[in-house]
Amino acid sequence: MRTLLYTEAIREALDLAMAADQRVYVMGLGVPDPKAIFGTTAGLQAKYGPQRVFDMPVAENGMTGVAIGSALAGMRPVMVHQRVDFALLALDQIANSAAKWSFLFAGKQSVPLVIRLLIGRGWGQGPQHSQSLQATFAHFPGLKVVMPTSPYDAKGMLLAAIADPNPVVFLEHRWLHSTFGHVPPEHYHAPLSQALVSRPGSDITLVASSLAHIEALQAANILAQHNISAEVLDLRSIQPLDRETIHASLKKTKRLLVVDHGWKSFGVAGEIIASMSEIAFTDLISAPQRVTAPDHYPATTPAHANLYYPGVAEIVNAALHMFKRTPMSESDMQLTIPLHRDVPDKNFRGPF
Amino acid sequence: MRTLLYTEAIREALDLAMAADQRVYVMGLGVPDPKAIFGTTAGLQAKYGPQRVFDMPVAENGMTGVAIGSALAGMRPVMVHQRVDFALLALDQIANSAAKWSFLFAGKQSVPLVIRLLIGRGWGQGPQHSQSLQATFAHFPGLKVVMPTSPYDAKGMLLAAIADPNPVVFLEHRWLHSTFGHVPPEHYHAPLSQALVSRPGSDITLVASSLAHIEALQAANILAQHNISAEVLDLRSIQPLDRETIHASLKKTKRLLVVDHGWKSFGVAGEIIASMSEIAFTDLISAPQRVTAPDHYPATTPAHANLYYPGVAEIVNAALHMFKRTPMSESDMQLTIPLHRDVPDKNFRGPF
Amino acid sequence: MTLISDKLARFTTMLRIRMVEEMIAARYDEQEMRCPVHLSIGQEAIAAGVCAAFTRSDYLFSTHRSHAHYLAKGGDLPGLIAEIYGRNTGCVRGRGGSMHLCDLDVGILATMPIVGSTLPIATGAAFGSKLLGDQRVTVVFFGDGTTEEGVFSESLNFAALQQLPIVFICENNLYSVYSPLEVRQPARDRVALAAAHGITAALGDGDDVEAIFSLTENAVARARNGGGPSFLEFATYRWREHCGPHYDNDIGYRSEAEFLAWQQRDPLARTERELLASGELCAATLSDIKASLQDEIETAFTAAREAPFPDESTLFTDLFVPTELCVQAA
Amino acid sequence: MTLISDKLARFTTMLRIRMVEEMIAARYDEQEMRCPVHLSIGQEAIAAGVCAAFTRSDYLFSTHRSHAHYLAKGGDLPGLIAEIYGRNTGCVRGRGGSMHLCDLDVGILATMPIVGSTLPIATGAAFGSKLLGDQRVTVVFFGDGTTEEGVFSESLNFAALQQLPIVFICENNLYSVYSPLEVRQPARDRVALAAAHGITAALGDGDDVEAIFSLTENAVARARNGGGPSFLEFATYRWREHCGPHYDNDIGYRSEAEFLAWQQRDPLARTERELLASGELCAATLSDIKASLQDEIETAFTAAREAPFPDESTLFTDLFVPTELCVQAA
Ligand SMILES: Cc1ncc(C[n+]2csc(CCOP(=O)(O)OP(=O)(O)O)c2C)c(N)n1
Ligand SMILES: Cc1ncc(C[n+]2csc(CCOP(=O)(O)OP(=O)(O)O)c2C)c(N)n1
Ligand SMILES: [Mg+2]
Ligand SMILES: [Mg+2]
Repeated sequence: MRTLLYTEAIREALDLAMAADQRVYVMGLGVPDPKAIFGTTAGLQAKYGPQRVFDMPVAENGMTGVAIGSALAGMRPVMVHQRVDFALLALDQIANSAAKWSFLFAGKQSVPLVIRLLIGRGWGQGPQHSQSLQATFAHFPGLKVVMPTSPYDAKGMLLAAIADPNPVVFLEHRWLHSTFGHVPPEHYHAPLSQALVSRPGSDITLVASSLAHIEALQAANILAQHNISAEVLDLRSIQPLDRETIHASLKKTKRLLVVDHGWKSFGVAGEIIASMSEIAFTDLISAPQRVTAPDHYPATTPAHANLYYPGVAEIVNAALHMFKRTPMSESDMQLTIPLHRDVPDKNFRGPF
Repeated sequence: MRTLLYTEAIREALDLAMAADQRVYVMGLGVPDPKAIFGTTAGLQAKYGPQRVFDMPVAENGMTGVAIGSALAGMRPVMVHQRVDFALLALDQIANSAAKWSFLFAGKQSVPLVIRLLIGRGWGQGPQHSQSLQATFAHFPGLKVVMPTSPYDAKGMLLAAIADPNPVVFLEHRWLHSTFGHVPPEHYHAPLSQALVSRPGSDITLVASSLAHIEALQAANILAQHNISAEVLDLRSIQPLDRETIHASLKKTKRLLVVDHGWKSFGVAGEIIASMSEIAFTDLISAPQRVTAPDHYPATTPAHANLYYPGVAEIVNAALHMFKRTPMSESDMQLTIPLHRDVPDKNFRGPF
Repeated sequence: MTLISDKLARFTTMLRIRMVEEMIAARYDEQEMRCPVHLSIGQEAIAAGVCAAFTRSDYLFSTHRSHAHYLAKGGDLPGLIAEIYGRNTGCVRGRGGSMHLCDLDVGILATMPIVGSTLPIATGAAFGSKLLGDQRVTVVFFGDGTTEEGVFSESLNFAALQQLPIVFICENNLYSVYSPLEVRQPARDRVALAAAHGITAALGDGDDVEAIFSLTENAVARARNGGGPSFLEFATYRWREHCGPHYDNDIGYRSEAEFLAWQQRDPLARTERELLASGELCAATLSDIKASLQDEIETAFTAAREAPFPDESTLFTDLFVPTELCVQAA
Repeated sequence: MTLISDKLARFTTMLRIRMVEEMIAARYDEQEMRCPVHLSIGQEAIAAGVCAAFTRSDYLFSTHRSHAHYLAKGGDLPGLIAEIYGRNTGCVRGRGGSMHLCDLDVGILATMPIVGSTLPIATGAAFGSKLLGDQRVTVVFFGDGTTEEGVFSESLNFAALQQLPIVFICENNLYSVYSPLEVRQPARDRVALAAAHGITAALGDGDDVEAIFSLTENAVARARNGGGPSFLEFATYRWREHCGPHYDNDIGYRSEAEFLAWQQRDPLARTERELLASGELCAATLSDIKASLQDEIETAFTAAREAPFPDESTLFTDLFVPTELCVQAA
């Protein structure tokens, strides 16, 4: 079984997309530089030339407009920002232009644009370099918003996003970049709209995406030791939200716990709980719960990382609480749960 | 009892705030022009001079930064945009700078800034001039987000917002501008953090804000004819969200229906349902529901207005459904419910 | 001979725009065109002169004030009027109204009311043309106020950096809504500003359709030959209110005297005088032209008013284009 | 006499910045400063020359690369080092790390890493000063890349429109991260760009601290006397990697030769040579200065390393300032 790093999977997707379709180009600050967006664009400029793989001015809103215009003219731009935070500068073009284009122009035109946005965390990233803004994008109709967890999905969903005629916001968590997993060499698509049951179970449904999904899987392992069988769903797509798959799981487990690294209020976890409360109220036998970042910002000091970010322990305890069990003791936690700090564990080579 | 139009209430608040505090200034496109932001800034430049009441370049992000900087230097800016949609251009300064300032600088500095944003609707406003973006702002920690419904609250909350040392996003629905109600002449504050029980009831709780709150009150009247006693909550503040008041109401009514004119998914209604499902699950006897704009855009054609916007009929029917009653017939609706079109009813002089 | 008829063609374009917009103004108070309209009456020479320098397949972008550009570039008249009436036969099926026009057959990709938003998009379309080598030149129209938005600079910078085939047309009508230039910009020269970005830039008389045409023709030729972008600013004046059909000199943001001075310079009357004086046009031909335009316009309005509104079932479509399908201009 | 000691003071400021940043570089790999650091080694003359022209109560804003500006304006050294170490004694109590500094006692309102974000905020602080008549002048530092952001133009436009007391300082170190100027901007002249906005603008040698000082002094005097804003660009070079403590000429985005040529022009060595040559400084005094700086710096590092981390209970505070309280600079 061929395994690749997450970054290599992204790179391979870009490479295959560019080879297959002349219209695809990749642009962003640092795209052709020696660091190559953490390796995800390495070698592409050498292979496809500076007309198709290039740097840009520091002008997020304008360059998003440029990408949109070039898409209208026949290109397939892939834009990348080293931090999702910078995309707030471009929200006018993303939300007022790209998201509304197809509807406004009656489907006569559309904007096939992929925007890769990297989520930062730890090592003093601070409030302006570590936001998880999936809910902000997902709220605007007309955008597809995806957050692949596995290298397999990263490649397949990026290829699907590039092939899609609509604007797709593609969120990559930096801490996933160093994880690895099975990635077939060929050109394939993973769906942009379907959650994945990544671990079947019968007692409680854990819904999560991206880095939080990996934590949910770890939590499921620990819950198993407590004789709780957790079904874990990898959301993969935030917008559209795969309410069917979540509902199907709840019919079996009757308990819902959502994990998301965005802020609690007005976030993704809330939407999932709301949807399920609306349509699956009678299936639920206890109050649905969420484990999220607090409605606050993380300081840069490493002293804050452990306190700010929710992690495996919080997921496990939230689940135990739903079963009216006592929370894990501090010492139990020390034994079973890798302490997440302000950088990913050095030994953590994921995905599990 | 002295009554004022909503616009007059806003104007009076600005006037009183400027008279009371030399640091307060008002800026925005059109602020001193003959239309005076629908009358809300009328006469202020003549009274306070062009140094304190002025127009600005068409540069939303930069001018928001200017407002922030002047606040740091000791001023109390009130900024206004004729449409909330334009504020997306300024989201970097609003969300990355203003919202994070106090936390980042350890409370040594804060940004006392009020941003008035007007929500448009109807008469061909279309997708780029009629967005209800309360959830977008409310998701960012560090912003207060309010949506007063009554002229009384419009005045009191605007005065409180100007006195507040933190950034406040103040959302005004254009259709409320022509409503009127009791407004005392003096300087008073209405709280920026509390929902109001605007109509007591015992069978179901309707939570809404701004224009949707007026529709909820109308719906409650009709529900009363069906022997359903609806308690109506005027949310007033979106962030902070007054979960206590909502929960207290649910303890009594055991049913929750939320009305919001924002898009359904990842919106305000979802957050309220999620919070209550978490903390009031055992109080609820039926699935909480929401009535919102669809996850779609309104076309400019008037043919779309009636179909796109949820209104009194949808609220009534959603409530009836929660009681397993049959929905109102088309003809019943014609009789009891003012057909909302793409402009507010000419006779509609509100607030009820 | 060609020259004569070209000049007449440009005059006719101006006249047609004027007559269409006057008809919109005349009927607007009937409240059947239920969307904001921003008229270009007084500014027609720029649309007519500029668009005459472009071909059908070149791209056009504009703003909230775009009927003139749409018509001058060859946009379908019935599609425009039906769109303003919110009908299913409108150029975007009632989705966009007056402020969101498109006619792909003649290269009109989009008009949009968020000030500045079409500047980088137009720049991107020109970038696409460069990458594709499709020989198209893009034109983007905008007002003086638009040059205050950050994306104006961002667009000029990228256009200059990439030497893109684009012509930026600034219609300086002295106001942004009711706000005069001097409360929004220092006494700066936007032409110098564009030039400082490394862009060929010039200022022109917005009432002289022939001068506008020849300045633009040069810019288009340069762009088409790989010579990069141009910025052209034209001095002009909007006769009617910012938004809506009426005159508004009485409300206090500008003086009747200022208005009258500009109205004296009426670009349409000026060209008509010149054509009549030179004999390129005679009174009889003129009235024939007017009659046939009147006919065309009335037909378009009648058709629009008789056309159906979009069906309920179509109004919640097109949020996404189906994944198999992707409509792109190229 | 005053002149001599001023020149020496500016030299000492440069030297102090260099020594502080070299200490940060030396200790960074210990992994106890757990936040990104952007060093100004090689660029010190600009911070020292510019800040010498301002008073303590004037306002300063900067970017991700701001240690030099913070120190030159008189910011508290122990507060800086403790902040980088994430300690409770840091200038913002560990909230911001290297990229979010402030020291209200000396007018340092904020440094922020979102490129361009402090430009309009600084413009706004100057606007506040104008409204309040507090006689302050604001300085804002930024890099060449920052001039590509739309808010750059928006800020210049408003500063010129309002004739604000602000000095814009552009440190052109030829790169934005690893991207050279020529892939981001046409061969345009940012000084002409600022001038086209109606702003007094000049280009200076970023290695000559005295020339920097006098250019800035003029700009500050003009601003203080109501003469409006200035834009000054200084040519300079960052010696170390964009972010982090190391040299990186080997990774391929710039050449060792380019680096060496700039290092030859070392602004610190140059001033040292001049001072020694003119006799304003002798070797003994120099080594005394170095020793006392070394002492001060070591003390700051030791204190930072011994200081406590912020207490859990304080880390979730300050999202809002209590309504009764509002801390404003004035
Ligand atoms: C981003 C944004 N800000 C503000 C507005 C409101 N607005 C609509 S048209 C207009 C005037 C723009 O002036 P100008 O560019 O000179 O065009 P003109 O109307 O004079 O043709 C403004 C400010 C808007 N539509 N978008
Ligand atoms: C809005 C935004 N875009 C991109 C970045 C990433 N970034 C951090 S520093 C930097 C370089 C800016 O270059 P310049 O202004 O020349 O400053 P220098 O680092 O050379 O001092 C960039 C692009 C950012 N922080 N913010
Ligand atoms: Mg104008
Ligand atoms: Mg630089």
